[in-house]
Amino acid sequence: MTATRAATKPRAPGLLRGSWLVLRKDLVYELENRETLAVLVVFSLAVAFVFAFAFDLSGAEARRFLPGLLWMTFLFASVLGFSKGAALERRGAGYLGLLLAPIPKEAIFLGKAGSAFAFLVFTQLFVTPLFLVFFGVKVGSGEFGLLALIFLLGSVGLAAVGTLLAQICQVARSGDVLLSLGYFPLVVPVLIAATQLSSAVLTTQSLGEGPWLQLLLAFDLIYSTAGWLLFRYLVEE
Amino acid sequence: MSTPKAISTARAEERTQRTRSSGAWAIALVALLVVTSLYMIFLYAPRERVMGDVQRVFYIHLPLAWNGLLAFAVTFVLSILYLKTRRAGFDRWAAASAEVGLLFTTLMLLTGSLWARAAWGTYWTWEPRLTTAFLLWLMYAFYLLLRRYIENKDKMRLMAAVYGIVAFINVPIVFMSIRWWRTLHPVVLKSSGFQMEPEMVQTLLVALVSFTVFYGLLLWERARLAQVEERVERLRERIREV
Amino acid sequence: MAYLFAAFAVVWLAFFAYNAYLVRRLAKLEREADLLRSYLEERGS
Amino acid sequence: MSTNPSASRANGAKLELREVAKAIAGRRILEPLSLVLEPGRYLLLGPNGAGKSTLLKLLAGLWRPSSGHVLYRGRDIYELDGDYRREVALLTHELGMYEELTGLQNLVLFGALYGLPRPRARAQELLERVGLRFFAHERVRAYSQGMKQRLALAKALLHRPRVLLLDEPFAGLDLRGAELLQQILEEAVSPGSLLILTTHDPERGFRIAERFLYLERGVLRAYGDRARFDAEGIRERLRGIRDVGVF
Repeated sequence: MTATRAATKPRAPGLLRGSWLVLRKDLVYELENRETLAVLVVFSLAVAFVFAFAFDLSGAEARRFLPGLLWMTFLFASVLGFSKGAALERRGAGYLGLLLAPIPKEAIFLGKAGSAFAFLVFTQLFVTPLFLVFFGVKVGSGEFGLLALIFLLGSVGLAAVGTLLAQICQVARSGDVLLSLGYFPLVVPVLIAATQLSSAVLTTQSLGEGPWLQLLLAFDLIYSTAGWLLFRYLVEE
Repeated sequence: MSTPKAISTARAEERTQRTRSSGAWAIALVALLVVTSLYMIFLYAPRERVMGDVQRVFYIHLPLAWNGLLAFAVTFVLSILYLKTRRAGFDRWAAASAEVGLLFTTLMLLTGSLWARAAWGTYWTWEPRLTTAFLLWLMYAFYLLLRRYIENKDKMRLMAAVYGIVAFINVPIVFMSIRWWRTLHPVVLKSSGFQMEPEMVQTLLVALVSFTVFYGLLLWERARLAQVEERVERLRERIREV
Repeated sequence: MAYLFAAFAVVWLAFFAYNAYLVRRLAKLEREADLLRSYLEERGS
Repeated sequence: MSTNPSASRANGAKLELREVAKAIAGRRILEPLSLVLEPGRYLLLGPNGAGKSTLLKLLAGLWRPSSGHVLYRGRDIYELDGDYRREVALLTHELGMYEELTGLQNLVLFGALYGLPRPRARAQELLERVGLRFFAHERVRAYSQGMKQRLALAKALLHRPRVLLLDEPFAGLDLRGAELLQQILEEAVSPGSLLILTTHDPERGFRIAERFLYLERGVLRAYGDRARFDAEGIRERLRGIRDVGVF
């Protein structure tokens, strides 16, 4: 009885499954086309090159400046990632399909933010070793763990804000330009907290003092909630 | 045949007259407030011992800052109301408030910068409040820019409302983070270390009230302008359809 | 003292200019609205 | 409890509009409209800009009405939310899929999004049905317009919708494609479901639909069966307009 009914009317995917499907779609898409990753890799290389020339750094100095340079790179790379992610939905009107599907609107937000997060983490995995090598900075395994924690927490906040803002800007004329204009002022707290924490790790091998970790956590929480609550207004017609 | 036109002309005249008479009241009120606050700022309030006359900038600087924040808070509340009700009026007032708030913030940055030059010898310092104000300015400039770059009016209102909410949420976070950032560094400059005498407090209060009234008036004017803009737009639309 | 004067001048000038801008635009738009309305009424009658 | 087949007519896909109106950016596209759509097949007719596509998007729950409510089996579709959306399909001129993925990948993705137990098998079955079997592993970007149309049709039928909304399904299809579409619709539309399609070709439309709705400037001017259509002289009204139209 129940089996036949389940066969005729399948249950619609819930929030988690819906988000996962949206996220997986972006990952499959990327594996097929490697559009965003290619852009991110080339961009990071170019930036590393420019920085190496602009700031002739070595030794302790390099340690001091590295966090700032890293986070600047992540920030610019993430903007590229967000506008790519939004463009993907625009072409062929993929969003239309997602909006018609019986998944909660919040699942679209979570899925898109999730894929933005994944791209950020990839960028960090690629860029950080590159910069460490280019600027001759050595990092121990303890430091590495702490840095990974900071990077992950920072990426959550950036992904939440970026996904929300990319959605706002994609209906506007020259949305990509607008996106970067609106994005930077909003993520200043992440930039400050993450660079502070990263410098603390590189100079003292600890997270240091100050409320930075809490700030980062609060930012992540506030913007994930805001995105969660506000996203449905952004996809509505 | 000519009756509807006559009625509408009469109505228009009545409207302009009403605007004009309320405008006269407003001008009288503003004049009164300006004179009173100028008198109090320059003659009533005593000269500050350490900083001298330059401290008097404070009496306009603080009200400007306060009203800038108030204006953005109003935008925040109206944006929420717009999302809840979808009444175009809320959006119109939200946008008007953001524009006036941006003007106040701009002036606050300018006066603050002049004060900084006189008191500390530099036009700009990355002091927490200044930096926060600067970011505030960037965010609301973006808010107004966004509104111009979205063609579809319904979409534009939704997007602007969401951004109006997100931007205001960011204000306390930005402020706290910058304060922590700066206080963890050696403190070079310390602001507002002077004693407030009763006359100073009274002057500040009067100035605060005056600027809040100015804010209200400018907001009202701006919102009215937006309303007339929309009306003209609708009329054009009707003519296009004929 | 010069800075004090500059600060006050900037603020009042800006207020005045913004206000003048609003009033001028409002008058222009009101005129245009009346014009469009009378045009519509003529067409309608 | 109420899923036994004999009650399918009474329990069919009934849509009800209550004073539904839509304005976009202050322009009224659809005037307040009240209407009951019993299960069956409807032809939605009207000149360009009459509000046909808007009406379909409102019925699909894609656009929110400016005022009024759309009810599905007596409940507001926004209350039902996902429960309604998995019963409905909308086919428009927009693809609603990802051009850089293959046809199969797209269908599997959307099958999963609609909660199908075995999306892959169902996707292959439909690709076969719409004649895209040999293009399953090709990216949609490389498809011709007609093939995209057929893929969109396959996507619309994936989850066996009970409310099927088709906006100009014949546009861009060649004769063979049109015949195939007609055939597929014959099979796909089970008793108790609701089909609404817009078209500029009432002849072809009436081979599928039994009733019609005629919209003009956002107002429902006429509705009824085939005989009513002839009596109202709508064909003549449409013909005059069709010549200036895009199609």
